[in-house]
Amino acid sequence: MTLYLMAGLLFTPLAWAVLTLLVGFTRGRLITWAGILVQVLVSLTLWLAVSRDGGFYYGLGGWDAPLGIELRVDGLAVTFVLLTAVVASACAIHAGVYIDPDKPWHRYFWPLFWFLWSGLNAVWLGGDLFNLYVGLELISLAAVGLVALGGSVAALRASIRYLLAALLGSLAYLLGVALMYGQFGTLSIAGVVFWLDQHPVPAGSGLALALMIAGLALKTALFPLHRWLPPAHGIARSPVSALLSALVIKASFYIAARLWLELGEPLGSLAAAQLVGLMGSAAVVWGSWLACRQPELKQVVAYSSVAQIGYLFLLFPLTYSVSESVALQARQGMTLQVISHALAKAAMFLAAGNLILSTGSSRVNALTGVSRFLPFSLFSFGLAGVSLMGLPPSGGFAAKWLLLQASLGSAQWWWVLVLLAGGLLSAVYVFRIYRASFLDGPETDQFYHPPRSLELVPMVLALMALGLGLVADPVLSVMALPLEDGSR
Amino acid sequence: MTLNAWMPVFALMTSLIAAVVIFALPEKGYRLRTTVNLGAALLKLGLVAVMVWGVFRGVDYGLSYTMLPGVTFMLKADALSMMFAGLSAVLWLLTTIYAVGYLENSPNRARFFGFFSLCVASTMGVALAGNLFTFFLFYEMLTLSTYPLVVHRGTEKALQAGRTYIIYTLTGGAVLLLGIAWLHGVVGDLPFRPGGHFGDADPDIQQSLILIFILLVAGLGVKAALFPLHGWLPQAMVAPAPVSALLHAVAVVKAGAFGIVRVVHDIYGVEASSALGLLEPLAWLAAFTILYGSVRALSQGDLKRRLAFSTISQVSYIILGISLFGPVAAAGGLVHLLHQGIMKITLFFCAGNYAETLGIHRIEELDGAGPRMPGTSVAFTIGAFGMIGVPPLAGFITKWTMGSGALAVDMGWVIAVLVASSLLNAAYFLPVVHRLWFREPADRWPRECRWGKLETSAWLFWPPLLTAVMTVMVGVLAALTFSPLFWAELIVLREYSP
Amino acid sequence: MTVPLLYALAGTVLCGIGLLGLLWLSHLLRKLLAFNILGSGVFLVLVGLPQHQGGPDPVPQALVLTGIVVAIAATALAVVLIRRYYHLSGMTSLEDEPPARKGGRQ
Amino acid sequence: MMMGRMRTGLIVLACLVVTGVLASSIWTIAGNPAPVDLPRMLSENLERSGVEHPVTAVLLNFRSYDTLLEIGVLVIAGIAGISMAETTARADPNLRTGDTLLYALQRWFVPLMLVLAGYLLWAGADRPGGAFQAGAVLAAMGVLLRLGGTPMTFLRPGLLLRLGLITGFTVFLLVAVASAIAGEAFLAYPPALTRPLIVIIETTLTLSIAMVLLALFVSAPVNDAEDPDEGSPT
Repeated sequence: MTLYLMAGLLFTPLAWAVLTLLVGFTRGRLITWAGILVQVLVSLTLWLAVSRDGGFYYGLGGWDAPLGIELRVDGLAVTFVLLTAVVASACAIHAGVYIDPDKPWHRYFWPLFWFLWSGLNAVWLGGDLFNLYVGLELISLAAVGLVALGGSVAALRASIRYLLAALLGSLAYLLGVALMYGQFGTLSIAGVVFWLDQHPVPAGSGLALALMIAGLALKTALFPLHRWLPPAHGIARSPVSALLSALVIKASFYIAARLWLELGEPLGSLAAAQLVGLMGSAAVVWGSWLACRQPELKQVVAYSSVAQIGYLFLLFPLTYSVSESVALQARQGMTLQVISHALAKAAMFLAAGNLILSTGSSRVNALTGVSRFLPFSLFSFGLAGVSLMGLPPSGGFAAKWLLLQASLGSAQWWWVLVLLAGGLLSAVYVFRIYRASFLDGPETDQFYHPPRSLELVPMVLALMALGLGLVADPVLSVMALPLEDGSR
Repeated sequence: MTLNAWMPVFALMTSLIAAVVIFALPEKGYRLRTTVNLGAALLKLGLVAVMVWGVFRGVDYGLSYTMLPGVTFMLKADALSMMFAGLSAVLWLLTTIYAVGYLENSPNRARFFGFFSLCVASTMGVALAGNLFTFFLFYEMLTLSTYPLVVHRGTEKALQAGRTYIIYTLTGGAVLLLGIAWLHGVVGDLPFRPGGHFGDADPDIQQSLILIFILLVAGLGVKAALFPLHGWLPQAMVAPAPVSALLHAVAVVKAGAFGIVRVVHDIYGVEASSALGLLEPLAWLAAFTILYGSVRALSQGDLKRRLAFSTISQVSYIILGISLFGPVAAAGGLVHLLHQGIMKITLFFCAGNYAETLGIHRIEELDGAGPRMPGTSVAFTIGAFGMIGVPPLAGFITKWTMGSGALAVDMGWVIAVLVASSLLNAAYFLPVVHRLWFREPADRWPRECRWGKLETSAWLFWPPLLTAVMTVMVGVLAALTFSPLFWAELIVLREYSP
Repeated sequence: MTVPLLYALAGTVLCGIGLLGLLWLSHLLRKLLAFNILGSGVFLVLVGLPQHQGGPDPVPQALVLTGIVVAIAATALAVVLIRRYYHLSGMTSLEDEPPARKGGRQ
Repeated sequence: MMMGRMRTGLIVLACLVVTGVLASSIWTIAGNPAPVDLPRMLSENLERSGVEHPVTAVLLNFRSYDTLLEIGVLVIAGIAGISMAETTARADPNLRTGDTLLYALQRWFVPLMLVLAGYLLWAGADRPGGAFQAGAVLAAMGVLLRLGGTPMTFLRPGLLLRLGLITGFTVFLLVAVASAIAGEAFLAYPPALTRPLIVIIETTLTLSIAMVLLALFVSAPVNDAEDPDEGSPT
């Protein structure tokens, strides 16, 4: 059973990449639908299996770590696998209608999309430092390919910048991996943790962690390394932007978080943790501020991603040398923030794509009067905005609540201010969009009405982001599941 | 799970589902929308009536589940929540009727009625919330769902008002969230309980409790329009009249005041709040707001703005009532929650009628409108007299009860505030009434519309008359079982002798 | 000091040079070359650092082979993008905004 | 000017610091022996892997998932590259060369490189070498041919090119899936077939790698067709 599930998760995306590469766009769409079905079923089954029996390690090719590559299938990983299945399916369904099938280069959307998905699954489950590097590169290159797909000058500029940043980040990470391997002689994260549990921390190993996290922070676009993100996320087709903002940046963050949670206590330092938190806070403030000043709709959404990423990095100070319960709250808050941001941001980008489609312009000002004619996509945008602002009952609120509790519980009140101010700042840019759409515009109905299927997808995602807060407890209980194999 | 446990959910859902259905209906589906809306309002009224009867008999309506680790989502119906829920159910029905007439032939009605229902659902949630966390959930939902109503007209001015509104309320919400989260961090998840939780508070956490109380009241005070957090309210007057009525009489300001009542009565407890020295400053603040609102109302030339400042003043009666340490005064404050709602909605309905029928917005244009629109003007006069506190109307009951309550706890200065406020009320309402009835009308009205044989559209005509009748009834019949005063005394009884 | 360690230290120097190039240069192809130098440095560290009594460690060698393929793929993709960018805009760096449309050769 | 100097200075300083810290860290790490002796474990398990050369064993057996994904990365680069390429056949006048020296070199080098590629592939089993090296040499041969003016129409974006791009990857993947269906853990080769399977994978990978690299060279992205950016007037 497990065998088939793992094969389904890791290999169907790759197989579907092959299949869709061989056919044109329209047939690729049909094949993709079938693939989505498989992926969703497999992800859901694995999630159910883990929530029933607990997590496990899985050695690929019959070789266990340290010789082979080991996958770590725990509650957190399967939750993200499921999240990916949901968000990626939504983006694919949207893209199937949104993207013009007549342009010859659009046939390459599907294989790149499937490669991206396979890379994401590899990263969520990865337990091997080097394998994670390969997974990251797979994701980065596929993402760059997707951004560049149109081939316009602006897209090329954005994708070249994105590619260079991603490559630098990967190399920094790889350098860290090299140092880790030199130090511990193994690439398995679990192996390193196991060794550190029983031995004193050897000198000089902090740099490895620092390099890895710095590289990953660059790939996650943490302030002040965020400059590559808004052009890339803003210029890509909307479904691609949704994938990038919702999932791709989360992959690198996920590895950073995992490394920090496993190795931060022995190898990190208080100053480093606070520094990362500070950068996250700066991202919240600066990203929101810039989002308020963008004339283009999708740039607003892209800068909002920069801001929202900032919250995630509060995980670092909130889990370093604090009590067990505070660390748990911080972890749960981070997880909810990842999920709710993924859902909300995907919904927002897809809805923004619909809005652009119907107004024929990418500018915020062009939204004047839209609320009269396109309430549905605007509604989705608005509901997603509720989650970004961290207002109840959304998942964003639940995340904010948990992070607030963690900050208060560990007496780090300065993060409280960041969390509250961040919520208000995000309200400024979200309400800026609402305001533009409520403005009474010209009386003419010059708006194109997108097909219903395009409008439905962001709505479903936004509702999920909104409802996440209400079911946060059951979701979190799966994530907290320990690995059944305690021997490692 | 019994039916009783689900009753609060049903009461919530009636308007929530109505909202969803209305959003889904096409803009042109006029008849169906009205039917759905009125049907849902009637259904809700029925459910609430059943629950009022149940709560009186001591039935436990409640539902809770764990939403986040250590945090429960809790809906519960007690006497206080039924007071607020009853008020919103009754006034939702009337306001819906009124709004159907008011918005006839105007664009974006689907959007309007959808958010309107959503707003009522949030109010219901605020009323039925069983702990601060759940309260906050609906409190913020209320903020969001009223924004589209405030900016409904889409003019630059409306958007400006919407912006002010959202800046005030969201900032208030953030402060409130900080207070709630901090309280949760200090003592954990607390359900609302008559008598509160801090009767024997640990001296170590007293300092925190005081700070948290300040945060909570500051957060709630924004919606309750406590001085100096009231700035959004007069600006929000650009909204259509039914919205103003709803904002001022039922939903927003009352949610703030209701929250303060909850914090003082059911979280801290009157005794503990008083012991921590928190009530007296609150009373002073409320008293100041009462006078300040009245004084500012005097100088407003726009009818709706005058009513807005009057609201600022009147809502603080509720807070003043509960912050006087004594059962009689508390009953006076609580009963004003209802009384002020009924009276103020009457006045706003009338203001809307003048604006829609005769195009009148400013007070000096009202000259001689009484004979032209006798029904509306009678209703307005009753509402105004009620506000002033003329016996035996609703306002008189409030002021009398509060006054005797203040004397009972030896706080004579409150009487002075009440008298001064009444004089000021008279000073800004009587000239309006005088203009209505005793001035010669100008040659022509600013913009007159004819609506068939009544003085105005029937949809607009009956709601203010009904609420005016209610203003009289709750005053005259205050001694009966199930009158608002009776109900307020029931709440206070449960609070002071848990 | 062993020979592999010397490789690793040489690798750090290459890393420094590559990083300098990547940050300082603005011509895109030069940036790309700098990236490759940086990559070579990292690979040298990866191969040279692990110290074992029993001779060279084959695992990092295999890793480096994989890493090289990945780096080549990335480089190739970057070259394609840069070439097309130059073709459409006539520019070789990202620093200034592109002119309205199409300069380039031809 | 001043700002530029300062910026340069800062960058140089930062790079120096990074190098220094890195070097000192490496110096420290090299002092402690690694706690896990992976090479020993490797040589103990080498027999079961089916190849004699440890590097190839790691690449194609112990860490074959890495290799699979790595080929995936290469395919992605190929896809992204040809997505930029023109689709209509066009004679490329720039590449018609009359250089006699180039022709002469071609005559000598092409067969030589073919042999070299074959050798590298075969050598992978017991000494340094393998699919990637062979593929790279093969691609270099293609580049030489291309420079000499050989049109190589099969490299125009079309089904043939796409098939070629992914053949190696597909074979690898099929073996993995087949081993999963056969009931082993996937990417686990059945012991009897390990050697032939690895040879097949290696061979097809060589061809595909050469194809990807060559396609990236040939598909000069010089067409002018492009998508309008979202929301810009079409």
